[in-house]
Amino acid sequence: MKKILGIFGLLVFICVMTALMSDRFLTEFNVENLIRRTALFGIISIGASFVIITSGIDLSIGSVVCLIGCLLPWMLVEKELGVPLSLLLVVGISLAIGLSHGLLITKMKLQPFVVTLCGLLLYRGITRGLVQDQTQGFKSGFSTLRELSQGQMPLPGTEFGIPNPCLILLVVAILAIIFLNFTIYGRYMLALGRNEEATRYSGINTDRMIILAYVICGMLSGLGGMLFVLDVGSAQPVDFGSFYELYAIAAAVLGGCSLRGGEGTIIGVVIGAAVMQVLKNSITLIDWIPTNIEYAVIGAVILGGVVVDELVKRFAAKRRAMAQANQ
Amino acid sequence: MKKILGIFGLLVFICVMTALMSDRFLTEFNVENLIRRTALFGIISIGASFVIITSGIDLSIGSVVCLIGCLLPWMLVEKELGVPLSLLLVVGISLAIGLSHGLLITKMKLQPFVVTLCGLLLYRGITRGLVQDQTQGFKSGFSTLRELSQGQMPLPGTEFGIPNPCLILLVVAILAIIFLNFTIYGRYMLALGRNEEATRYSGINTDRMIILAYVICGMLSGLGGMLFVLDVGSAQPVDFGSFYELYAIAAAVLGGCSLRGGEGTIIGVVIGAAVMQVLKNSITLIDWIPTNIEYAVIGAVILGGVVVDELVKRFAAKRRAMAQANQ
Amino acid sequence: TKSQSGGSVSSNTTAAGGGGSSAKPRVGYVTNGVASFWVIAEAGCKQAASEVDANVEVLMPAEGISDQKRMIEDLLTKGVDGIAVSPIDPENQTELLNKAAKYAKLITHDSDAPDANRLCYIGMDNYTAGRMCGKLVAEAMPDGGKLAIFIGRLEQDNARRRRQGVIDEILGRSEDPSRFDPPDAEIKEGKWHIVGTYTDQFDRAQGKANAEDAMSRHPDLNGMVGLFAYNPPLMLEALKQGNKLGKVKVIGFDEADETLQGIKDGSVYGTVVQNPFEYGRQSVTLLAGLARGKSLADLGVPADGFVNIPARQIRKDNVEEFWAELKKNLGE
Amino acid sequence: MHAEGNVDNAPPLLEVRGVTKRFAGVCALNNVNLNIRRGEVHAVIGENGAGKSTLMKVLAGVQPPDVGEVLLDGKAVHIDSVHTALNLGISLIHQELNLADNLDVGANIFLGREPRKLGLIDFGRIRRESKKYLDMVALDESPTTRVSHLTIGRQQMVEIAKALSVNARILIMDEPTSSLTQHEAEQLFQVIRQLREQGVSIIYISHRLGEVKELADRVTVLRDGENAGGLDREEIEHDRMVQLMVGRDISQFYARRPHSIGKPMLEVKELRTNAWPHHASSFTVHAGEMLGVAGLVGAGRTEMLRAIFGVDSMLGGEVRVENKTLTLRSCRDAIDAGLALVPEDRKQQGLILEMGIRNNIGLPGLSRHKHGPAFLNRTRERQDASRMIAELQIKTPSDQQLAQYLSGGNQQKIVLAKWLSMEPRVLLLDEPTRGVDIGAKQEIYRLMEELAERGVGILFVSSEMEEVLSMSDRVIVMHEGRVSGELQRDELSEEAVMKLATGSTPVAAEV
Ligand SMILES: Nc1ncnc2c1ncn2[C@@H]1O[C@H](COP(=O)(O)OP(=O)(O)OP(=O)(O)O)[C@@H](O)[C@H]1O
Ligand SMILES: Nc1ncnc2c1ncn2[C@@H]1O[C@H](COP(=O)(O)OP(=O)(O)OP(=O)(O)O)[C@@H](O)[C@H]1O
Ligand SMILES: [Mg+2]
Ligand SMILES: [Mg+2]
Repeated sequence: MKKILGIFGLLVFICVMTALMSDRFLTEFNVENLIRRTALFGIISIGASFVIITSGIDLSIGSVVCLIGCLLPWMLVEKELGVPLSLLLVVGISLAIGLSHGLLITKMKLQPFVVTLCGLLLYRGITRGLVQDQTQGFKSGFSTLRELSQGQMPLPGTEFGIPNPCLILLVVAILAIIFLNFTIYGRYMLALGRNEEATRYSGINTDRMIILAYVICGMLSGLGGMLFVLDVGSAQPVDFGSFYELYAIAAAVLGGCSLRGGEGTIIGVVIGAAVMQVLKNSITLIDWIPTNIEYAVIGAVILGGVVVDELVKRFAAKRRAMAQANQ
Repeated sequence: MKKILGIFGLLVFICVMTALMSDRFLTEFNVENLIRRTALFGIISIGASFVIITSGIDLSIGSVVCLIGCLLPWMLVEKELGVPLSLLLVVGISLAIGLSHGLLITKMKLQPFVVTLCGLLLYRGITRGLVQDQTQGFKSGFSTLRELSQGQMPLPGTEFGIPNPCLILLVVAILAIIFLNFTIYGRYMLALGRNEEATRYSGINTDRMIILAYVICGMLSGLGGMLFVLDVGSAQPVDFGSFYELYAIAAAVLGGCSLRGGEGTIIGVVIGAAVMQVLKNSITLIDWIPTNIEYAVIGAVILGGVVVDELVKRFAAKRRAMAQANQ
Repeated sequence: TKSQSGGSVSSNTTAAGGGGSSAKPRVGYVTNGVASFWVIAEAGCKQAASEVDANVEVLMPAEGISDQKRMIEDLLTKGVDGIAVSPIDPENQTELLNKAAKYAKLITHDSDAPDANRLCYIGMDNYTAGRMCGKLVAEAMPDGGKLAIFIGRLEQDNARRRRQGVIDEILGRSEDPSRFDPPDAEIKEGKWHIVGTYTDQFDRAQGKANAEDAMSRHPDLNGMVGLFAYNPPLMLEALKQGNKLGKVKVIGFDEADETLQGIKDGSVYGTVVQNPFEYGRQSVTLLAGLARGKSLADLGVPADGFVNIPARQIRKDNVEEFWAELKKNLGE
Repeated sequence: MHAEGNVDNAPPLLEVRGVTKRFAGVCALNNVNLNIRRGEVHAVIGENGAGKSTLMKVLAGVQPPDVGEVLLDGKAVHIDSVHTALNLGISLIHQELNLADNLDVGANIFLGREPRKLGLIDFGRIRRESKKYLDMVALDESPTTRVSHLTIGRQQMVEIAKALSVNARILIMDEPTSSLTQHEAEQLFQVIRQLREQGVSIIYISHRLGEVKELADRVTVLRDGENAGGLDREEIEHDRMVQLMVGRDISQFYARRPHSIGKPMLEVKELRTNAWPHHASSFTVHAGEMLGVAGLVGAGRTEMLRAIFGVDSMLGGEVRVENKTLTLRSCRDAIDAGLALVPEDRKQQGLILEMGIRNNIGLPGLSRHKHGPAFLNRTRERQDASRMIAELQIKTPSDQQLAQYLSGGNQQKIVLAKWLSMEPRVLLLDEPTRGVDIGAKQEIYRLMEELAERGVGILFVSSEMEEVLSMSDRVIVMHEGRVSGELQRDELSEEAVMKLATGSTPVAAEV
């Protein structure tokens, strides 16, 4: 709870500051856009956080987004496979990717960083080869399917509607929260992230749990890739989803995941994703911030966030020690 | 030694295969180019390997290459600061970057991944803001300085010349080898990469060693950035050096560095960098490999390399056990 | 599905912007990436903004198509009166562009989206410009020969058309922008031998490596064509290194300083330049006028909605003059 | 020796037949047999590296044997995973702590066996049930406390509670008392006796032969991975156990030779540490003196040593070595002043396990013997290592052997060697014989004594009462971060120490 408080405070702070400096920030249109973007990035960030909780890392998220993002329109438009088969293939590919990462890491004992770095290169390369570097788009078709990303559920009694990706995020997040906190598997992941040996000695098949984490991450990356391309309408193999893994990991870290494993809350991660999207939005909306320093601002905020977090922790520890001593 | 053998074998294999499939591979011109590119990437890879040996990571290498690569021509051409002052500033900036990474990681106890991820965003953002997204180039000037990257030292008695970056790499590599294997500091780094706490208990200022590793990495990234821009002639802040950190880390891993720390040889890392450059070259030279699957090929080769390495290790362990049992 | 939010945006626009022709119009100018080319356009935008008393905001997406979408949405959020976009993937961005057109005056520049509800297109035809470049090639190499093409990416529509124009022109084919020769395939026709098209994904070190590798692979190369602004300088670097400067004909595109210097020195035969400064200037002028309630016809836009800003061929004879003008525009 | 037709004549509950297990480099178990009866406490003893832990890991499904079989109730069972072992009713408390310290106590106790309701974890039941097991080991912690907030000793008790919660038929304890104090250990013994009443079989591993004598019904001795014999209840005597373990006699207590005590070497004045910021300690160690530090787990002894050695910064106070006040910014300052610390956790703090013996021993001395500005003096390093290996009789095939492949006792000797090569003036030892077998223990005592004779001041922390009583010239007892009392050699007794350790309250049910 306390961990979330910090990042939530940061989000509120950024929102308030932006709202003060731009009267356009709180328009329905903008809020809706922000929610949609946060939802898209939130989904892949949740995937990343599962892997991070097991003290792994997944650098291939962006490339999976690229692969699925290009393949979906390719299958639908070029190959005319039809929606059900295409979706099935998307699920199958994401699953296969996650599974192979998990197997290489557990059974071959390769380091997650190395395996997923290869994945990063591999999937983008394969996509480029497969679609011959051509942009893949829906060509104004498949609008029902695209409603998944673009539509919204009207809130009865108001003019406002909840963007569909947000609903999807909500479902994903709730499932993830239940999984992580209320099922044995989530508990196993938390335990093995901190101390794999101890968890194994407790009779838990840790390999299976690690594989599961990578499968979840692969599936959510795939889902993300699908929603991204449905939202944008087309994807270029060479840069679609580029660097998204870093955004996802950064969101997870901002949201309280430790890269040392065993720690993290789903709500924090989603808020972390929101912080980054709101930041980008603020930079565009506030006139006096030049947009080309966008990266610098995001970097500075993440750094500031973790530094303050660390300082607060130290301060709290010191105060606790003092309090104990005075007992 | 054995570790190097594997990667060296891979390099030889790729070279032989390419030479068989393309009669242009072994031309002087091509070999010279390959040596120069390997040298440039080798320098930043050595930097990465120092950090990896202390069980850290530096994701900001590419952004430092961008920063220095853009600032050098900017200072020389736009600001007309003159060569000595500009070089001094380059050194100072690289040093400051490495130093601040090291300080944040040791004194603030932040995770290297997080700190350098922020660096990745920050330095590119700052560069973009500083040069206002303008391409920075030497405008056909500063040819003496550019000789550093483009010139070569003729080998007496032959037509062949050694490209200057190769000489620089040679110096850097020899210094690195001496540092790592023959000085107490190198030993400290290897020790703390394995077990920081025990090293600290042995009276070694591990913080200082970690900071030193990041400073070395920062300096070599800066040197790399300088040589890259001197070679290429101009740099665009938005994409110069993008993803180079991944190439550098991949080269280090291929060359036998373990991301768990405490392991690695400089020669291996340089060979690792060479493997990747030769691969890219081969893909261009061999007609029937489509160039757009380049990433896929590199990813597959790295993955194959680590998988084979692991299998060989297992096989060797098994054989050793068998041999002992038979005694 | 967007009708609800639509209502709110337009109402907000009028509320905040005042809408009337008296206030300073606010204009957004969205590029398709970050490049020096666009920095020149930005200068044009700024100049126009002061000429016609408007506020302009230039946004350059660094992360491709989804970034561009975000920027357009954010501009709409800000309630700008007009937007000029260089769509990255026009064919698939119709919806987004139509949405933008609903809430603001929308024009396209640099690359067109004819299917979307844009009011007009400012720019040139990349295919035609490609053909102009092809003409330069033919002039430079009257006997034909071995030719390599260098380009950043091929998935962009303008890049594809530009390259196709070059190929079609030198091979003397009819005008057909929809033709597409696969990038890896060699083309041998008559006296011409096009060995391939090398892409570098905007990685300059790779761009230079491509030029070097092409020379390794084809030591008897006679000509090199660089179709993105940064390609010709990289080709020159590679040639210098291989001691082939002047022996291989170089034809460029766009106006990198090194390219212009090369033309002066004779190492580059010529280049085709667009006029990004005018793209920016005209876009802003037009949008400001539209915001003040003028019609397209008032503003001198032809009926077909195509404001042609022709490309020019720069050779040794007119390079000095062009360069001076460029410097003046950039305020150097 | 085990007479085959013994008193109770019950068939063995568990039987191990001809188990062999090889690792790269060593044969940890060679054709080992073991049989355990229902409701007995069966001790397995042996020197460091004899293969005790390996045998237990085989039984618990952590490591499959290369050869051999395990029979339960006379039926051959195939224990291929921890899960199988747990299902068969075999539960193992590992030698090393094995807890996920990011989770709470309850979660750790039920890790892998969470009660579920509707597919979700039943938190209420975990809380209730774990309370029961915590009470059993008399640990007054809430099940919802994060494990990382507990001291090592308390974590060990959680580990024991976790093993109890399995309700196993066979409970294996691999050196459960090594990080417990006397008081906690007594508590554990009571639990063990209760379990035995209930018919649970317990396999008990310990280097503390006193405990074995007190608890065990039978003893099996391993030596170099092979059976070295067994003892029945009435045969269990210190000397016989030692005889079987090491093949020669070693007297029960190390006999100190009297020696003279010199000038003050280390003076600690009003030292305050983070653990107990408002409590200060003062004492002096003289040349040639062995000053023992006793106290309950968590009394702040480790913290004090760390502060003296400059690992942690102290909150206040003064440390003087040979009359010079030290400014302690890091361990280096302490080392330069002639201090050396053998830390509590040798694997984490004492050794770099993946490095060779030679490099481990050489590490602190590198900067002292360097060539030129910073070049390694490899000759010196090699000489130091071989001298130390010979002097301390470290058993190793070569000085390049990785530290991780050595037995616990030999590892501890390397840590000692590392510091002895620095020729310290004052030696700080934190639990120097934890997990070390009796032979190695004797050698460590011998080394300590030799050093004292050479005029080194020795300050040693130990939770093992016997050790404190037999080795110290003088004892200070710590309670809640301050020295609660000092005992001269002639005042030393278990009662006196315990009285001070528990804060001068009358010793209640202890001992
Ligand atoms: N995973 C392993 N890999 C290689 N060697 C091992 C491994 N585990 C144990 N060994 C070796 O097997 C032998 C037996 O070790 P084991 O831990 O069983 O001894 P032990 O009797 O428990 O000793 P201690 O009293 O020190 O705990 C030792 O030489 C040890 O170094
Ligand atoms: N790193 C730390 N930060 C804060 N408190 C700590 C830390 N390490 C230990 N403590 C606390 O300091 C107190 C003293 O612990 P310490 O380990 O020094 O005791 P000890 O007497 O040496 O016990 P042991 O016999 O287990 O070594 C305990 O209450 C413990 O919880
Ligand atoms: Mg053991
Ligand atoms: Mg202690």
